[in-house]
Amino acid sequence: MKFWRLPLDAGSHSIPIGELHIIKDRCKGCGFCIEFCPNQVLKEAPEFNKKGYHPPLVTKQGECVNCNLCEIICPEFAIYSVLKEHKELTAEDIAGYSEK
Amino acid sequence: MKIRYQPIVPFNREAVDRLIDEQHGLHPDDQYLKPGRIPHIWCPGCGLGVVLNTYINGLKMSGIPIDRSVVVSGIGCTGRVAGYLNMDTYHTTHGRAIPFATGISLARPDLSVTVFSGDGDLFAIGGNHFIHAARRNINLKVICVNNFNYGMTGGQVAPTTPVTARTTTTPYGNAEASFNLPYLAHASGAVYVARWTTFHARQLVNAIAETLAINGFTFIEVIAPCPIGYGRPNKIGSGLDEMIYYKENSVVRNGADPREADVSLRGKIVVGKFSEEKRPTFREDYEEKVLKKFRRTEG
Amino acid sequence: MSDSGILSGEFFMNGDEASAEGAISAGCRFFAGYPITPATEIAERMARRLPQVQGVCIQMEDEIASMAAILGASWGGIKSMTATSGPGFSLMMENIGLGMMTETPCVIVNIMRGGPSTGLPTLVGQADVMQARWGSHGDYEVIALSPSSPQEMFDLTIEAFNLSETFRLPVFVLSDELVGHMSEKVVIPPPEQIRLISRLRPTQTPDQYLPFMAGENLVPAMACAGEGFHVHVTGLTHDEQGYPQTVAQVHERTVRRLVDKIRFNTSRIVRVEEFQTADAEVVVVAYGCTSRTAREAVQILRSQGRKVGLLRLITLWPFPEETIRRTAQGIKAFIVPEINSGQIAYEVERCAQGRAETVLLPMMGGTIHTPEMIMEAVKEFLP
Amino acid sequence: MTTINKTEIRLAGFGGQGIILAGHILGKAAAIFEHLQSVFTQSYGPEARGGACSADVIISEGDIFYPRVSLPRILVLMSEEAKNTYGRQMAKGAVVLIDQDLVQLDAVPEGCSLYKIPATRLAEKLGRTIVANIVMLGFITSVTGVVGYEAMKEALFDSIPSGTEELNLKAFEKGYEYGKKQKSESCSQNPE
Repeated sequence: MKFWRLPLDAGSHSIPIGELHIIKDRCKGCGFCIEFCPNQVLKEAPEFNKKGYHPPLVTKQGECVNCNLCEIICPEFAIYSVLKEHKELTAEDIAGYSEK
Repeated sequence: MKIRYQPIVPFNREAVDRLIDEQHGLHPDDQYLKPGRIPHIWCPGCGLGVVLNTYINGLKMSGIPIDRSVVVSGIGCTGRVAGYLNMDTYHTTHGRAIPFATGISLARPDLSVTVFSGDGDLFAIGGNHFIHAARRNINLKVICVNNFNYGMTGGQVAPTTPVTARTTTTPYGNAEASFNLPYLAHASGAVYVARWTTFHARQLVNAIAETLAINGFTFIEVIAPCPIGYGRPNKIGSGLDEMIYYKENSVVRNGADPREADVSLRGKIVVGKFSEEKRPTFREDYEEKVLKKFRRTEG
Repeated sequence: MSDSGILSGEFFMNGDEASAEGAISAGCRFFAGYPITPATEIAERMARRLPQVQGVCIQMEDEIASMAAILGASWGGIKSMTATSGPGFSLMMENIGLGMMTETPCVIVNIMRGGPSTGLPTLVGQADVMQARWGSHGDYEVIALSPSSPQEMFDLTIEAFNLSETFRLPVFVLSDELVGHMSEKVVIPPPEQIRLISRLRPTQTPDQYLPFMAGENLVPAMACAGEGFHVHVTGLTHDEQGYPQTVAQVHERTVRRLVDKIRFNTSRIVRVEEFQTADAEVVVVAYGCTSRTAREAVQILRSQGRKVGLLRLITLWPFPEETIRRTAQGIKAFIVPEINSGQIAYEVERCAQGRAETVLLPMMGGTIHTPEMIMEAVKEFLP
Repeated sequence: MTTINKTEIRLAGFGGQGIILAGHILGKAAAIFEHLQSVFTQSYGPEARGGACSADVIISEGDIFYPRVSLPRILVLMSEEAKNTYGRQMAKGAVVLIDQDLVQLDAVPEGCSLYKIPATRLAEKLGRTIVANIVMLGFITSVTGVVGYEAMKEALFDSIPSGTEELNLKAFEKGYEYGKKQKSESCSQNPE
């Protein structure tokens, strides 16, 4: 589906932007957060943590929408997100989601 | 007889406090966890941490304060849940979490009592207690983490192990039929029956919050990966592979007849909220039909 | 009936009923049980009486559940009890161990019948004495009381609650079918004459409180569910915070305290009744229903001029070692009639340390000794 | 120093006749309303109804230790099976009381005495055979005098469900009068 213009009510919607916090040394490297992040914000860090696992790494800063799925699916309480700001909806965002 | 005791090493609180992870408090949910108890004992890829996490989030959503919450668990990997929560928690004997919790719930009807235990604990050794507590409609929130095997003892057959699945005590494949837990719970009289997998974390948080608001015997089955005891011998792979399997093979059917919710080794997993009904709890009926007869009116 | 629910007055009731009334008088407000002869009358009486005092009585699905439920209720802050007989007592053993390890005050009444297995459901036995002492696995010390009349069923059930609250453990009332089913006059005193003890409560703030840290009396203060202390209670070996620890040092400390809190307080707990032992040359050691027969025998023998006395054990566990040791000096023999193949007799022989001979009069159950059986045994030493 | 003035009583019949209740009332009358000591024990098989059962009561002025009845001085028999099971053992000079329609017994050992009452038939005439035990209690009271009339009546009222007082009292009085009459007849026959 493509939009030919920005929806008229775009001003009343916004995109939450989350800031991810990773407590690296708690991670046991299960990969749940990386796999199930709806925006694929995370990837495996190349380095080991203290326990010898690869914790997640934020690759696309600013693309976390603070859905906090990673937070509730993490078995180790090693990741959480906090709301940083609300971003106004732009034509690019609409286009971006439409492509998905 | 003369007794020569071994010397006693006294309890050293400072030494114990030193064991508290320096990272304790970094996560906003750490206030729900007992200081010094994380990291937990569960394997990488195990689903139990997810269930613990979703329970905390469900509790937050329900608005019930931790001072009014009690968790009782049995023995096994899931039994360890109680030890991590920063509230009144009771880690009882194998299979006996439900009757122990029944005592607490009847003694303190104002408290919210959740029973956390595994499929083996609740349905093999504790099966009788489960059906009777459901029949009586004791006000308990039962969360059964089903990983299809006995994890703590190294992956033996459980009453939930699907036919043909391999465990250390079914080396040629399981020849026994398994329990369909939602059907069993529903037939026994549970007033709320749902099943989710650990992949459905968000639905699970909602379901836990929903049951915490219900007065009665509620049942949530959480299908969870056990990469060591179940995933590996059955060639499903890692915990993550099991999670992906749930994602790809789960069918959400709210209101489905629990009779149709059987789980097989490689089949689809029906998930959803299967039933909810209202009926008086044991305590309510006891109050109304028995205690009221002897209650002195004020003044 | 007073506000406390205590039925003060004189009654003609059986031992089971008296035990239930003792529990109500002690402030017990939760009973969980499963029907079993000859203890059913306790459950029936509790089912009728507890609602009158706004307590809860529940018939569970088995004795395993009953035992678990009374532990739960005790942690809910309520005095709780169950009652059973041999087969049910066997099923309770696992959670009795949990009660010992988690230091949970509660009372278990065992109306002993003939065993092993289903044995003689309606007939008397005294063969669970060692099971009460050692029945659950692992190390712990127990308290077991042995009533010999309905009046004592009342009195000792209250005493059992007081001991369980004082020392924080499940306490046994180890009665038998004869005493349980026998009716006699039972005097229930007015409430102000009944001495009650309640568990020690924490005085610290939740931050400072350590749930299994005991003071000099070795008994920790107990914070119950919903009181804001966030206690973790586990059957695993745990440290003073209640956290599981797989460390030998912690195990040594924890189990030693479970044992020592009873061992070091034995003199406070033990109760025996001595009858004409001062100048006795032979002493009969008996408990429960058997002590009544022994008393009859001793009285007849005394009237014949034979120097015989009776040591009636009111406390079976901890065993009154000191009394036996002291009595053994200067007597010829202990005669131990019991309705089993020999349980307490071994303890008597152990404590006599060879100073006096020990003669066991075993009886496998189903009936009690006659006074003549005991008299014959005494006469071998005092012809 | 041995137990003094001890009276051993055995009531035997079949389960369902109210033998146990009768024994309980007798024990209660002595312990609570006569301020004596009494012990009540029972023996029964596993069946709730029908098997032979006995209720044993010991009444004494002093403490009672050994609780078993060995040779009853008062023996009450209310069924043929009970007679076969419990009817042979009695003390010298025992008093034997039977329900004459249910027990065939014409002779007792020398020195013992026998009293007969159609307790069940009398109860039936009152409308309920289940009060045969209470008829028998009245009979025991007047024949043996082991506890007084008033004490027995008080114990009776203390032990029965409310609403049944009238019937039970009638039954008790019936047995009591029947015994009184027989007692005076036997006294006139055997003046001792």
